Amino acid sequence: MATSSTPTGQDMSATPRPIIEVDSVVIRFAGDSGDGMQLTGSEFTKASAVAGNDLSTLPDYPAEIRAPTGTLFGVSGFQLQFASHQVFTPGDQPDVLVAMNPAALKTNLPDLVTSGSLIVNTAAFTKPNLTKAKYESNPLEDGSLEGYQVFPVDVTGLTKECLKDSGLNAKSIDRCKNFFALGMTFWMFNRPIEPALKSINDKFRKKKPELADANIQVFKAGYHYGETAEIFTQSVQVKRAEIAPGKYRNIMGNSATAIGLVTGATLAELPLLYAGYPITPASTILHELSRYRAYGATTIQVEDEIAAAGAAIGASFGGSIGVTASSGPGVALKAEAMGLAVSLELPLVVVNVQRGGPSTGLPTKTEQSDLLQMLYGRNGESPVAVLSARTPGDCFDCAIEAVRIAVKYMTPVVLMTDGYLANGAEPWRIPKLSDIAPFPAKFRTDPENFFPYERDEKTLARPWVKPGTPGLAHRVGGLEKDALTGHVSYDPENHQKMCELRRDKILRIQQELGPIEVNGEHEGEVLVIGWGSTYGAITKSVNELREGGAKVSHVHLRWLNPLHPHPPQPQALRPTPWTARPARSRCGTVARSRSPGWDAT
Amino acid sequence: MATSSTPTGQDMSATPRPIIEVDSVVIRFAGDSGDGMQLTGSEFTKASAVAGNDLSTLPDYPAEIRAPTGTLFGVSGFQLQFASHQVFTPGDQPDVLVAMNPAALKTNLPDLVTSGSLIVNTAAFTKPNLTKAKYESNPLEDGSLEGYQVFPVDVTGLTKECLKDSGLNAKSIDRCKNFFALGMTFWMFNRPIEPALKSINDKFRKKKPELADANIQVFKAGYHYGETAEIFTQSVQVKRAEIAPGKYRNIMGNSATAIGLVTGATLAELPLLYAGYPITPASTILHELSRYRAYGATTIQVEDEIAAAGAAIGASFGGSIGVTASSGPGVALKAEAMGLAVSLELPLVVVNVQRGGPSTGLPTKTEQSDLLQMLYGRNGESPVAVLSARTPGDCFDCAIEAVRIAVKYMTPVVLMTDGYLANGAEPWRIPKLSDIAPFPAKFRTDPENFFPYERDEKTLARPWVKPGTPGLAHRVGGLEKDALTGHVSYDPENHQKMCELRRDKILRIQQELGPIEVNGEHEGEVLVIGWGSTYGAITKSVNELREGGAKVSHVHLRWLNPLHPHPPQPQALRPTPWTARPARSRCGTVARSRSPGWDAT
Amino acid sequence: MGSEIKLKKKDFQSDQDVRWCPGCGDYSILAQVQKSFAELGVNRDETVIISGIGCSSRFPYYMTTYGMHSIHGRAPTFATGLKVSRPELNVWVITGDGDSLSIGGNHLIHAMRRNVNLKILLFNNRIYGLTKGQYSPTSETGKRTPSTPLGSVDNPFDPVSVVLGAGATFVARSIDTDTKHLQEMIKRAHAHKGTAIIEIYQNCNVFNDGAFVQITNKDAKEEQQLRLVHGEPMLFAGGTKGIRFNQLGVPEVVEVGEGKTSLDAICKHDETMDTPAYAFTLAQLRYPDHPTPVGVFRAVSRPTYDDAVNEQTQRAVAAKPSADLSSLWHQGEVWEAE
Amino acid sequence: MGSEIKLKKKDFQSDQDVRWCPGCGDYSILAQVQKSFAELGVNRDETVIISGIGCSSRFPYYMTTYGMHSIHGRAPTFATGLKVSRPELNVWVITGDGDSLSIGGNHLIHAMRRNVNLKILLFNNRIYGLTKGQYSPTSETGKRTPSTPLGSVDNPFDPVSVVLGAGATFVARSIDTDTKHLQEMIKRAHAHKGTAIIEIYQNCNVFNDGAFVQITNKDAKEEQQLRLVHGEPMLFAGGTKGIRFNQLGVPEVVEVGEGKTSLDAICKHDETMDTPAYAFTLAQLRYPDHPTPVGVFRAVSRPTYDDAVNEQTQRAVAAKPSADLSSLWHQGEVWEAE
Ligand SMILES: Cc1ncc(C[n+]2csc(CCOP(=O)(O)OP(=O)(O)O)c2C)c(N)n1
Ligand SMILES: Cc1ncc(C[n+]2csc(CCOP(=O)(O)OP(=O)(O)O)c2C)c(N)n1
Ligand code: SF4
Ligand code: SF4
Ligand SMILES: [Mg+2]
Ligand SMILES: [Mg+2]
Repeated sequence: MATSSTPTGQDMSATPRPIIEVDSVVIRFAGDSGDGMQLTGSEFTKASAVAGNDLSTLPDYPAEIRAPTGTLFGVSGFQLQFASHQVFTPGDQPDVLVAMNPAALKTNLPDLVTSGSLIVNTAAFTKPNLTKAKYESNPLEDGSLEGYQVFPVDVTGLTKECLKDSGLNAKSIDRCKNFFALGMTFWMFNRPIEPALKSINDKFRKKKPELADANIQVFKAGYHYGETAEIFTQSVQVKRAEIAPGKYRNIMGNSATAIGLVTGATLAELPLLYAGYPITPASTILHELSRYRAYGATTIQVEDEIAAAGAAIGASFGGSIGVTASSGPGVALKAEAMGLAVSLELPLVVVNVQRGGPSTGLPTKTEQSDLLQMLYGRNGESPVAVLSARTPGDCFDCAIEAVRIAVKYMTPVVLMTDGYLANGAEPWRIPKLSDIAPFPAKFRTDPENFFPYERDEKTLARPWVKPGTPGLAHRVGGLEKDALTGHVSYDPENHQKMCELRRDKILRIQQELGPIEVNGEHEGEVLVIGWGSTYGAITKSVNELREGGAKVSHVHLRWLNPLHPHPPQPQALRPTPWTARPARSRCGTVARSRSPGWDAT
Repeated sequence: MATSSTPTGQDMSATPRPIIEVDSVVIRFAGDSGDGMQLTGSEFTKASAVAGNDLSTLPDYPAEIRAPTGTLFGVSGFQLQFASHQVFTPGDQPDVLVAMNPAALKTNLPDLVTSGSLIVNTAAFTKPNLTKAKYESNPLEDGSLEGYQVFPVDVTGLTKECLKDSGLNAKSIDRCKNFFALGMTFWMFNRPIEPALKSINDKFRKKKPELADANIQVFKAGYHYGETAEIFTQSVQVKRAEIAPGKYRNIMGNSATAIGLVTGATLAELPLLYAGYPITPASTILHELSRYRAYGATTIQVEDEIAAAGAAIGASFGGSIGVTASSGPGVALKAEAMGLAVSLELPLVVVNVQRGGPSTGLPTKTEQSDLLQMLYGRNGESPVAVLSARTPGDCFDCAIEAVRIAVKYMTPVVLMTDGYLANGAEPWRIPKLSDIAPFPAKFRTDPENFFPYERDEKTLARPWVKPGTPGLAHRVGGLEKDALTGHVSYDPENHQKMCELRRDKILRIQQELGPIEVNGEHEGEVLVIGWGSTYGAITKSVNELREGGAKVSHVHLRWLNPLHPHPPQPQALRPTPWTARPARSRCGTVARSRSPGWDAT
Repeated sequence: MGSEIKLKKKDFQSDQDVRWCPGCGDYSILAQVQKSFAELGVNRDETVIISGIGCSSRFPYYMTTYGMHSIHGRAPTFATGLKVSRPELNVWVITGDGDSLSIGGNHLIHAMRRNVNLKILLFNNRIYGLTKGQYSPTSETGKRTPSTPLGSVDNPFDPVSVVLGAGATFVARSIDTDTKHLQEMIKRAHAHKGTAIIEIYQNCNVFNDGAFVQITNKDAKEEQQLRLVHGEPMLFAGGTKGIRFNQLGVPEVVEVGEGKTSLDAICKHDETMDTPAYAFTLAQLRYPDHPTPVGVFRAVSRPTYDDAVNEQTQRAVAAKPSADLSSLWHQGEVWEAE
Repeated sequence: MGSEIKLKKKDFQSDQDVRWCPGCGDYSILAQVQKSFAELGVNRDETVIISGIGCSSRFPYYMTTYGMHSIHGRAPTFATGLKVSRPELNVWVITGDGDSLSIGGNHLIHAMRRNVNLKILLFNNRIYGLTKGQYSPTSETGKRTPSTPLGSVDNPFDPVSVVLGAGATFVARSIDTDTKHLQEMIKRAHAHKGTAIIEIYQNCNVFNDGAFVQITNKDAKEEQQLRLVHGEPMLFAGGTKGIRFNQLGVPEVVEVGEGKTSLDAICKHDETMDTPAYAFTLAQLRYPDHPTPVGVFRAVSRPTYDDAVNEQTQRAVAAKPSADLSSLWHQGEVWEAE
């Protein structure tokens, strides 16, 4: 547990027990892919959220769909930090590890804090499982776990015992054991059990009522086991975090992106066409959006990423907001079509849910190494707007912003997220309708003096015309075009002008950005500039350093093209003798954008 | 004519005539697409080269295959600068313009130098042609050509007259008229006629002997017309340039690339597989290479650019040197496959013959705006080596270098050229076999202690194994792999290591580069850093400025990734108070590479 | 938009100079489209023409409809996105043999499979025109071009077979210079609900002159063209020859008339046959062994992709009349913090 | 490399853990390939297996041959470059229904057209396995998956029809669990000179369990599978039913036996038919209306792309024995400067 604890004697349940109060806890559930660890983790998350903690989560799936049971590469994990204060990351090292089998113990133990708590399912420590996990002797017996607080529990056996009259077959019974573990942890951390009961019920009642009953029974058994078996000598309490009042739900990054896109389209009064091709970790945006037909979102799954980009652009030409998402290798395929969208000057939103590269790379691991690809990965001078989300919930705001800017400036906008945001979750304060101003898209309908590439003075956007509008039929294409009429033009002066216009249009987006936010002093010794999902880690480190008295400040970029305009107080950036630019990429990829004022960074 | 001229009274032909001697001349042939201006220009080029001038050429095709006759957008031009000194560009403004019709006059006259010479084919100045060229009155008559030295010649009529007994039909006769114009210019500039006669003969004799005769007859008629008609009051003489002794031929950039690739493969003792998909201005590399089967080059035209990159990589896996070329939009499609080649660590050469962008852009116009695409346009950290050619002939050297580095470092290498280099020509000194050292590729054959990702200490290259080698069967792929065994690895430390290795391998190429060449002082007031085909223009300007006393120096980058290692005399780059970075792109795209030591540029 | 009435051919001609080579077959195709659109009373403002890249793909610039000159091979993707989101528009795709069958082959077959309500005109000149004459996927084996000086070694695609293999619901073939027939095919495609494709034999007089001369020239025409007319016997050569299926289902050329095969034995063309195998069989009839079929190979009805998507949407909307932002946001477990 | 003799199945098993879901159909296919290769005496060091991306595309890692796990949909392109440059190698492609028919459709049809001497095993599980269960281009219409909660609206491809439309020279179909038959098909493909493709019905027990159960399960098998055997009458249901072509060339199911259709009227399978229309017609036989054909649909001989390219090279080399760098450089007008 991250902060000092003070024992109190509160009476929380039927049985009186000593309760330790702590500020934050990091817990990790680990087991076989088939052990239901993701479900266990998310139930615990919900309960913690409802209990009023701030929290942050990180699932860690194996790359295989269903790896053979018991293997090291088949271990699935779910980590969660919950706290009575603001939480920025899922935590570095777990305080508590739940290990459902030897492989889970083997791969996860190195991360556990010294003298951390370890709940192990003893029944799984059989000879064959130990061999698969490449243990030479049983770690539960050979003393190698000394130094940890070990809670050995026969989770499998107790679950069997509990369900022996359920009428379920052995396999089904075995699959309930994660709820036993969940119940134990609920007791251990004083989580309210009602939301979990409701949630299990909701999940199973319809399809498999017998499983709903069994899981609830096992969950309660686990909870009571914690209470009665006295293996946990104390219960731990993490108080409510002080968070802004309002309604909350848990949200994963890709869900936030999906509902943000729909929200953006609704605020723009536009139908949304999402065209996608599955790829990890972007696919769940497609999955989630495909459930929102009634909300104005149409999704189509097409033959490849090129077709997805093409269909999205075709829809934008037709007056919808065209959206497509993918991850690195898939986004690479969209480059040519994105260049066309730049030339056509049509709105388009492209989400890149980054993963480890290069090439197929590490599909299930996160990385922030596609920024330069998005800024520069097209032929010719082909500027697009690029912004990045910093937390799972922030994906919602960024998706709205992406739609708004795409439509207002008639430009492709790239939204950068990553696998960490996509699958991570945090409590998200549900906005009120009144919080968000609509930004209805304007379509040109007046045939008088119509020029397809005439520009709005403020935004430099060209007019958007819906095919079907009488008298405005016009042709656009990827060849260079006259700066007013849009007719094909090979004139070098006109080309120069168009290149500058396309650049300037993106720069104009700077007028949308408020003053730059600095965490810390505007003058100091070290300025940390970050972007994307490193937000949590940087904020945590900077706050810790600042608490220790260091003069460290932090600027986290949302917009990567254009960069923020000249910061109002130039000393905020310029005179810092040392500038760190962390990013979740291996060799320190850094934004190198062409916005003026940032050359010195 | 660019430099001061001194009249002399030399006797060069049968008829004595005043001869003006000048240092350099820029001449442009302009006419309808069907008028054969490219052929005319290249015949003049050959003759000038044989006469010992240094020269540089620039063709300018319309985007249309065969635009309707007489239209402004159907004008085709060919410009040539020839000189008695070293020539760096085809010249800015022509001294002499040959205009075969009103449209050619209209579009080209603005470029002609004040009081330049203008040869016009009067027969083409008909009412319909004037209308098509959007002339309201006949410029030959309305005084608008005052200030130029106008030579009105009824080229069409004289050609007809000359061929009236040839038995050719009217259409064929009309198509000979460019040779009349060519003949006139030969007389005007004292070009030796024998090479042209031979060349016309070679071109036409086999397929259409009657045309060979007719063209030769017309060509001579034009030459004699210049001599006898006394409309040119003088003949102009450009002396031989002082050039290094040796054998020379004219070479266009794409030809130089093609034969450079074959040369590289031969020196590496490797078969070459070129897989291509046509695109302007890269297609002629495919065309030229497809004639070199006997030289060890196999070409295949495949279904798209992705397939081309894939086939080239497949061939490299098999132990050939795989090569592919395209232009911006096509190269964009190769990004994903190039990323795979980075991950597989196989040799590969990708040529990007740049053209105007973004999107389809200006397919027939040149631009240098794809550099950042090549450096960064792939997902993940995916470094490739990038080098650039500076003149048409330099494409030869760069192509060899690309093959050499690709094989030595087991890496994709990108060679950047552009439309200007691709179609431009210059006299090229043919190397001697003894000039160039072979660099035979080494294949691993020893099965003892074989690890597919073990590295050469000096180059960090992994071993290259030809499938078919006994005992060395192994599997490679795009997933991250163990730094030694090559087996799939999701381990974060290993990934970090691999990312660094891939980066460092490219940086190691710095050891191949000699000291940086500086045109001018190592310390000065202004340092111009350029790359690619701006070489000629920068050299010319810098030389002119230096002659005027300015302290300007010039560094021209061949390698763009890695950049040149820390220049041996850091003052060469660092203390220059002002650094200009010209590039043939509209908004000043500049290399932003990650090599250390160049951060300050 | 019923206000625009009685448009003429010239109402479909834009103010842009047509930039094809003089003599190019594309001119006639353009003219027939303009003429047919006028006769069909097509509304210019509700029509969108989307092309890829190639000589033929310049087409949209020359029309007064909405248009997009997109990127090489991808026109069906833009058209699909547009049509799904705006099913009321009249969407046409213009493509070349390289555009649709080389780089764009995948999008073409997927458009067929989906049966999006698009009309596709495939200008087949058996050559890459715009890039100056390289062989294309429909070029005959052995073709010598700048990229194949030794002759190409790959077998050509037959576009009709490719799209039938992919599930096309409407497939026709016509000829650039056969103005009446081409107009008829354009009108038939327009009338079809679903993806309709017409392969148009097009001459490229610059890089592949006489591409189809053996089939289209005046003298050969009668012998070499098999005019497919629904319900009519498959006759050619002035009715003196016909097509009959043998017992293995293989079509044969037979002489028709007294003392020869009787007219009854000649197969009557049925473009509505459920199995694509029938049209596929006809597509194997080729020069020089057989007369080349021209006309509608297949015209069957299947739900269109755009309709199906939009019906789903309507059902979804009807099922959730309360869908609004607030309900979108409040999914799952919601709790209140004070 | 004739030195390696009498390899066993296990000699083709690499030391890497096989990472498919327990119960996946891929295991059996891997085993049949290993077994067949052993029986064929395939030389491991002269064999290269190239895959795209998908569950199935993990295949090369599990073999002791050379291998490449490439990128999604592009395996045929790598294989083509390799085979053209190294025609003596034995090159196999492993691909899934998404890999080959969604993103990779174009490369697949071009491989067919070219007839490169590659062997392609298409693992058809009618689902995207690796990305967790979205529908694929072979999924049945109406399929509900995470990306199509309302049911998919597009028509599936029939892989056999697609490749026949593209000009395939060898096309077969087999079943993951039918070990003997699958081995036979693998051996037939190996023996074919040219592109050989086998569509393998593969079960994905996690995301599409029972993908082909109506055709493959024990009880249905006899009624639902039509075993194609060259030269044999097309009989099924224990010989009680058969396929006959009617006068329009349309195949029909008939009862065979006394008082019913006589055996002579049943079509004898001919995989060598010149026209692809025959195999295409068979490919239209589908569940539930017809028994599904399993076996070799088509096996015809046509020059291979790799052979043709290399013959051209040999001719070119023979015609220019003097080709060397110096002659390469000294083309065109050459002059001397002193
Ligand atoms: C990505 C990309 N690759 C290649 C090209 C070059 N290109 C333009 S058109 C074309 C082929 C044209 O052939 P076809 O489709 O038959 O049209 P045609 O010109 O014959 O009408 C090619 C290869 C391009 N513009 N973009
Ligand atoms: C360019 C690219 N797009 C998307 C993906 C994600 N992806 C990997 S495999 C796959 C589909 C797999 O389906 P299939 O080919 O049927 O193989 P299976 O897993 O069913 O064996 C997809 C969409 C990718 N890896 N690369
Ligand atoms: S090149 Fe051929 S297809 Fe292109 S415009 Fe000219 S004639 Fe037509
Ligand atoms: S997801 Fe399906 S196809 Fe993939 S390994 Fe598992 S069972 Fe096999
Ligand atoms: Mg064509
Ligand atoms: Mg599949």
